[in-house]
Amino acid sequence: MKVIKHSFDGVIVGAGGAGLRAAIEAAPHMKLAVITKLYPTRSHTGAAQGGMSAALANVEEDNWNWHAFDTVKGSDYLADQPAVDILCKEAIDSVVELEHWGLPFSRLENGKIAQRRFGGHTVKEGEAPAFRACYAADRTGHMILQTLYQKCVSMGVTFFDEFQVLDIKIDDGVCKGVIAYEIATGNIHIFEARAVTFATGGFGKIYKVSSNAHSLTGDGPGILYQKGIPLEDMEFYQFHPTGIYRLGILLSEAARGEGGILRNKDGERFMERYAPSIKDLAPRDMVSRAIATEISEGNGAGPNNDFVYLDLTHLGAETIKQKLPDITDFVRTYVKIEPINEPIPVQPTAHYAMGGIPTDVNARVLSDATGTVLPGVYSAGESACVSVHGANRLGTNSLLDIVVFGKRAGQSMVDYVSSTKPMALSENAAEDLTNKIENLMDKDHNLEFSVPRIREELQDTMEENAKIFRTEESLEKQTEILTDLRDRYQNVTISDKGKVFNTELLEAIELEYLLDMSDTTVASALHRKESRGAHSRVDHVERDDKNWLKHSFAFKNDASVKLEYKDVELGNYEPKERKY
Amino acid sequence: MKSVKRTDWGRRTPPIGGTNFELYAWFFMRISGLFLVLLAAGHMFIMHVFNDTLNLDYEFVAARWDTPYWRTFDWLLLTLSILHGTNGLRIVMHDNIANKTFRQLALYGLYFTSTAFFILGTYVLVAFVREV
Amino acid sequence: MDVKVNILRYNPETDRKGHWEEYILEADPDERILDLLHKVKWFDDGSLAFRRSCAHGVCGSDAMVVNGENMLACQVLVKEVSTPIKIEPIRGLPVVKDLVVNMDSFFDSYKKVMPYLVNDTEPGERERLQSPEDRDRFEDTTKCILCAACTTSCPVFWTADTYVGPAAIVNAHRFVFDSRDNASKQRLEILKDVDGAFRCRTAFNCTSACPRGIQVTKAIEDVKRQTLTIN
Amino acid sequence: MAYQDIVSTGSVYKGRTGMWLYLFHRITGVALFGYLLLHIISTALILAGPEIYEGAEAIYKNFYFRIGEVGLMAAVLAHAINGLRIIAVDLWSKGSDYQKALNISAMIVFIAIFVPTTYKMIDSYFELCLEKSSAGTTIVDCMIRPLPDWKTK
Ligand SMILES: Cc1cc2nc3c(=O)[nH]c(=O)nc-3n(C[C@H](O)[C@H](O)[C@H](O)COP(=O)(O)OP(=O)(O)OC[C@H]3O[C@@H](n4cnc5c(N)ncnc54)[C@H](O)[C@@H]3O)c2cc1C
Ligand code: HEM
Ligand code: SF4
Ligand code: F3S
Ligand code: FES
Repeated sequence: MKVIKHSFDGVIVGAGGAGLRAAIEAAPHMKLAVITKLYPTRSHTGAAQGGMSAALANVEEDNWNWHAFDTVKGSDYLADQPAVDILCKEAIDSVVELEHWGLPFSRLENGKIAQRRFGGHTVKEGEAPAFRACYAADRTGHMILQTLYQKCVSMGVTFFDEFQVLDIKIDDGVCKGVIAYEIATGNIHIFEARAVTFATGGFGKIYKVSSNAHSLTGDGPGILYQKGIPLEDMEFYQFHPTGIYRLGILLSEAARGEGGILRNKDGERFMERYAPSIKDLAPRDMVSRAIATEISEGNGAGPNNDFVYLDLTHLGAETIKQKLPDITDFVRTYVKIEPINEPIPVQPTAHYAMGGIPTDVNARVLSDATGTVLPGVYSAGESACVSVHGANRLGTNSLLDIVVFGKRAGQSMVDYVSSTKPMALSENAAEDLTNKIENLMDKDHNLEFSVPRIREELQDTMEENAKIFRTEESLEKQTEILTDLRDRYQNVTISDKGKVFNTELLEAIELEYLLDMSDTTVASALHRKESRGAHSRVDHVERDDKNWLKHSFAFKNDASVKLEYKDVELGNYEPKERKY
Repeated sequence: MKSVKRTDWGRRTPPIGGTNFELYAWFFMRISGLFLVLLAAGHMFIMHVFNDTLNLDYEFVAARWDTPYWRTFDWLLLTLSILHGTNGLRIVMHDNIANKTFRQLALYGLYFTSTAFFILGTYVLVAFVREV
Repeated sequence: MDVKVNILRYNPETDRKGHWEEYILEADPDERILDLLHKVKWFDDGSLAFRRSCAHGVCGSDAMVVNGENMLACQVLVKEVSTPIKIEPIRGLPVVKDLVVNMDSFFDSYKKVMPYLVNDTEPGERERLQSPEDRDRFEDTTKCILCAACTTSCPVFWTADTYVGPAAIVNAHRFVFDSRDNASKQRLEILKDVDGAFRCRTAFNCTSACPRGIQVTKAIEDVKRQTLTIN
Repeated sequence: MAYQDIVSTGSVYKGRTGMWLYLFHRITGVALFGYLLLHIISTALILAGPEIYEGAEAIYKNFYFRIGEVGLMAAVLAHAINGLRIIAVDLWSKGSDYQKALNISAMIVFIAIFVPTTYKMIDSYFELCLEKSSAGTTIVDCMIRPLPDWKTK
């Protein structure tokens, strides 16, 4: 295997919104490389639809404190409030900055950035839905990704496109660089770097029905987890209420923000029963649970009673065309339904990881539950857990998260690089990885242990046992299944023995990350004996602030998972019952 | 450490173009096309449709060229169609000959041929005198 | 139902030439072409190479020639195409393996047209203003996902790969008609080169190929006319 | 050629009308340029006097060349009409919106002129031929042999 060495000050892994934003901050001040397994513009940030919130007050009175209140309440009080304050305060400048870089936001008549309503966002701490989400039709994420990439092009940032990072080098608790696999050639590249930021996105592919891309396999968290870094709040995985039935393709909350209504098989607007004041615009965890409850009570539509309807028919063709063009196209393309005339079959879809690599507000990775900083390693975006989303993220806050904390990751890299000296990485740094790969290549192929088989079983069982509603029993069952899958993974084999574009090899390696993500999710969920935000235990339906107002930290402990806990940082808002 | 000012946004690369040749060539193709509708299609219909070419003989041509108007008409047709056709072929060669040397050779060949034929055609139109 | 799929395979490590391979797959009419490729890769031949990510037509990874036309494999359902389904890599770019082509020159062309906002005036504390009408002027071309379906469907590009191609022009259009931008003149200067916008011969393949429904030829024509007016 | 030979498939890209019109425009354009050169040479012979000029012209006076002439007419006509369509798309800001309508109109206009003109050209050939030939000459004779004695009016 050919090994090639590069020397940089800083490396950013991932070129989604978070990675690119960090790059813009860091590139002028150091020798920087952005390594990404996809071409940057293929990152899943481009799939985000609805908007990004900031209290710009372009439509009506607004204030970042209200935004912070909503975020904390939406998080079911699990978010760290100082971090939330930063998120909501810096939101305003972040949006304006993106606009200055060219982001084509939709506009109001007076020329200002247009804003729309979104789930869980209210004015005056819960009085009425707020117009807070800045948007560009229903392609906000696409525009953010394009704008940030364009900015990087204009700055001449160095990219390594279609290079997949598979290992990090940490010696004596200090980061020295990463090892990447060049997909087109099969060559191994050693990147010497003092500062490394992981912005590798989510891991929705642990579930069967998901809005996430095939590439979202939790690489960043997986790599660090295998090095002994804990993963925070993994039990909180968000299910978006409106995925296209069976496919999971997302229909943005913007559809409801613009006035769309959820109906059960009888045409009843059932959200009136679950959230009387803001109805269909309740936070996602509530709406997803409401749908799951409707379905389990036999109110679902269709022959199997397993979906509900998203009704846009009353919005009018013009609104749909102007404000929701893409999602209506998805419906036309994949379901062959005309949303102007017919309601759309939807079901909750695995969407967003609130948990991930633990970081402080400066995106510095923490190596334990007491807040010890791991020098030189940073994380931002969906791969990180700051935590600003707590137990449930509000719609539009993730696009905000990626720019606010992406920028902070970049700044932290700059600070760190300017205060340290280059460190050398030995020539044999890639040995672990080359051994791993050679091992996979040498084994004879056996269908029994093929990647797709194991992965399919993983996704099916996670869907069944660890989705919206969880019980001790289902989680224990899943733990056993995972142990079995892990055993089978030890023997995993591949049929492609080539060097060029061997994506089967990479899928095999990614499968291990998926197993890691599932292990930590299930273990954390099993231990948390309460229901909070996206984590609903049928056997512990109440929120328990006395015992569980804490973040979980899942560590790798040989084959099992070890859990530690850290108190939530409170601030202006005392935990209260969450009603909408 | 270098710091970026807000006004540094937007890196500029020098244009790769420089001349307006392609622009004018493109525009010329359209304008000459418009004229050629009158000239070439006109010529074509007069000679081949309204008058049958079977009747075409020395006398016919000579009579036509007795008037300076038809000589001018034909010369304009000659000039425009050679220019239009040559530029058209230049584009075709740019598109279809990948090898740079071959392409250059072909282009020189084309320009030479076109010039020669233009001179020949012009000479005929100017020098012709009726023999009878 | 059973579907017959023919895929043009080429592995640089073992093959001297590309060859067609036939697969008979059990498929649902509502499945995507991408799902068929996954079936082949996951349950038949793991070495089949193709790019994909989002699986719903927003990332631009999987442009390929299906039954003779460019499309995104994740955006077309089995029932919408005739069988046997013929799948080839997009044309005009060097093939790396199977359905994967080398996109470097495609992105280089994109980078050549200054695809970023240039405005040196002090923007102030808040957003620059832009009327909805001004915003609409370039709405269509902001949708581009750089999938290369347009450029690789262009007959001019097939024979002359130095042509910047429709995708780059679309991305220049995005800024040339943005009222906030100050560098449209420079972009047009770039595009009036031999390999620029005037190379387009209005074949309209790009417009039919664009999975985002962008009126690509219209954008190119806008750029050509704009170049005419500034000179 | 950019498209790699190793994977050339022999299969044809299923372009829509626009692509075929582009190809057609190119072929007719190149053909017309070729014809133009020939035409300049044959016309230049006029300087050599009536004998030689008419001797050369005589080569063209048969049915096969008449078919060729129809082809030439078709090429000029098609190139001209399609050229006008291209000009409309390029220089009229709404042109590309009406692409399909323009394609169809161009084809209709082409057929509307092509059919009667072809008829006239063929018909007039036989008329002249029969007029100049001895009695008993059939259309088939006109088709297979050159026009007799075309100089005698
Ligand atoms: C369909 C959908 C709609 C959404 N809508 C909204 C919305 O309206 N508002 C909102 O706020 N949020 C929304 N979200 C959430 C939000 O879009 C994401 O959380 C966010 O974009 C994540 O950005 P990121 O930069 O962290 O990761 P991504 O954009 O996913 O980027 C990950 C990057 O990491 C790279 N990478 C991964 N692994 C490796 C590796 N091993 N080596 C090298 N590179 C690697 C990838 O190539 C990619 O460039 C939506 C999410 C989805 C799925
Ligand atoms: C009768 C009226 C004519 C019109 C309206 C016309 C119009 C045009 C136009 C608009 C183009 C540009 C095509 C493009 O850019 O896609 C063109 C190309 C061309 N024309 Fe003409 N033309 C006419 C006559 C002729 C004649 C008489 C000749 C032969 C000498 C000719 C030869 C060509 C050639 C070789 C091209 C290049 C083809 C290509 O680039 O694919 N044209 N014509
Ligand atoms: S213009 Fe359309 S076809 Fe071309 S790259 Fe952009 S999205 Fe793809
Ligand atoms: S296919 Fe090519 S020729 Fe022009 S209209 Fe599109 S770029
Ligand atoms: S996989 Fe993203 S566009 Fe098809």
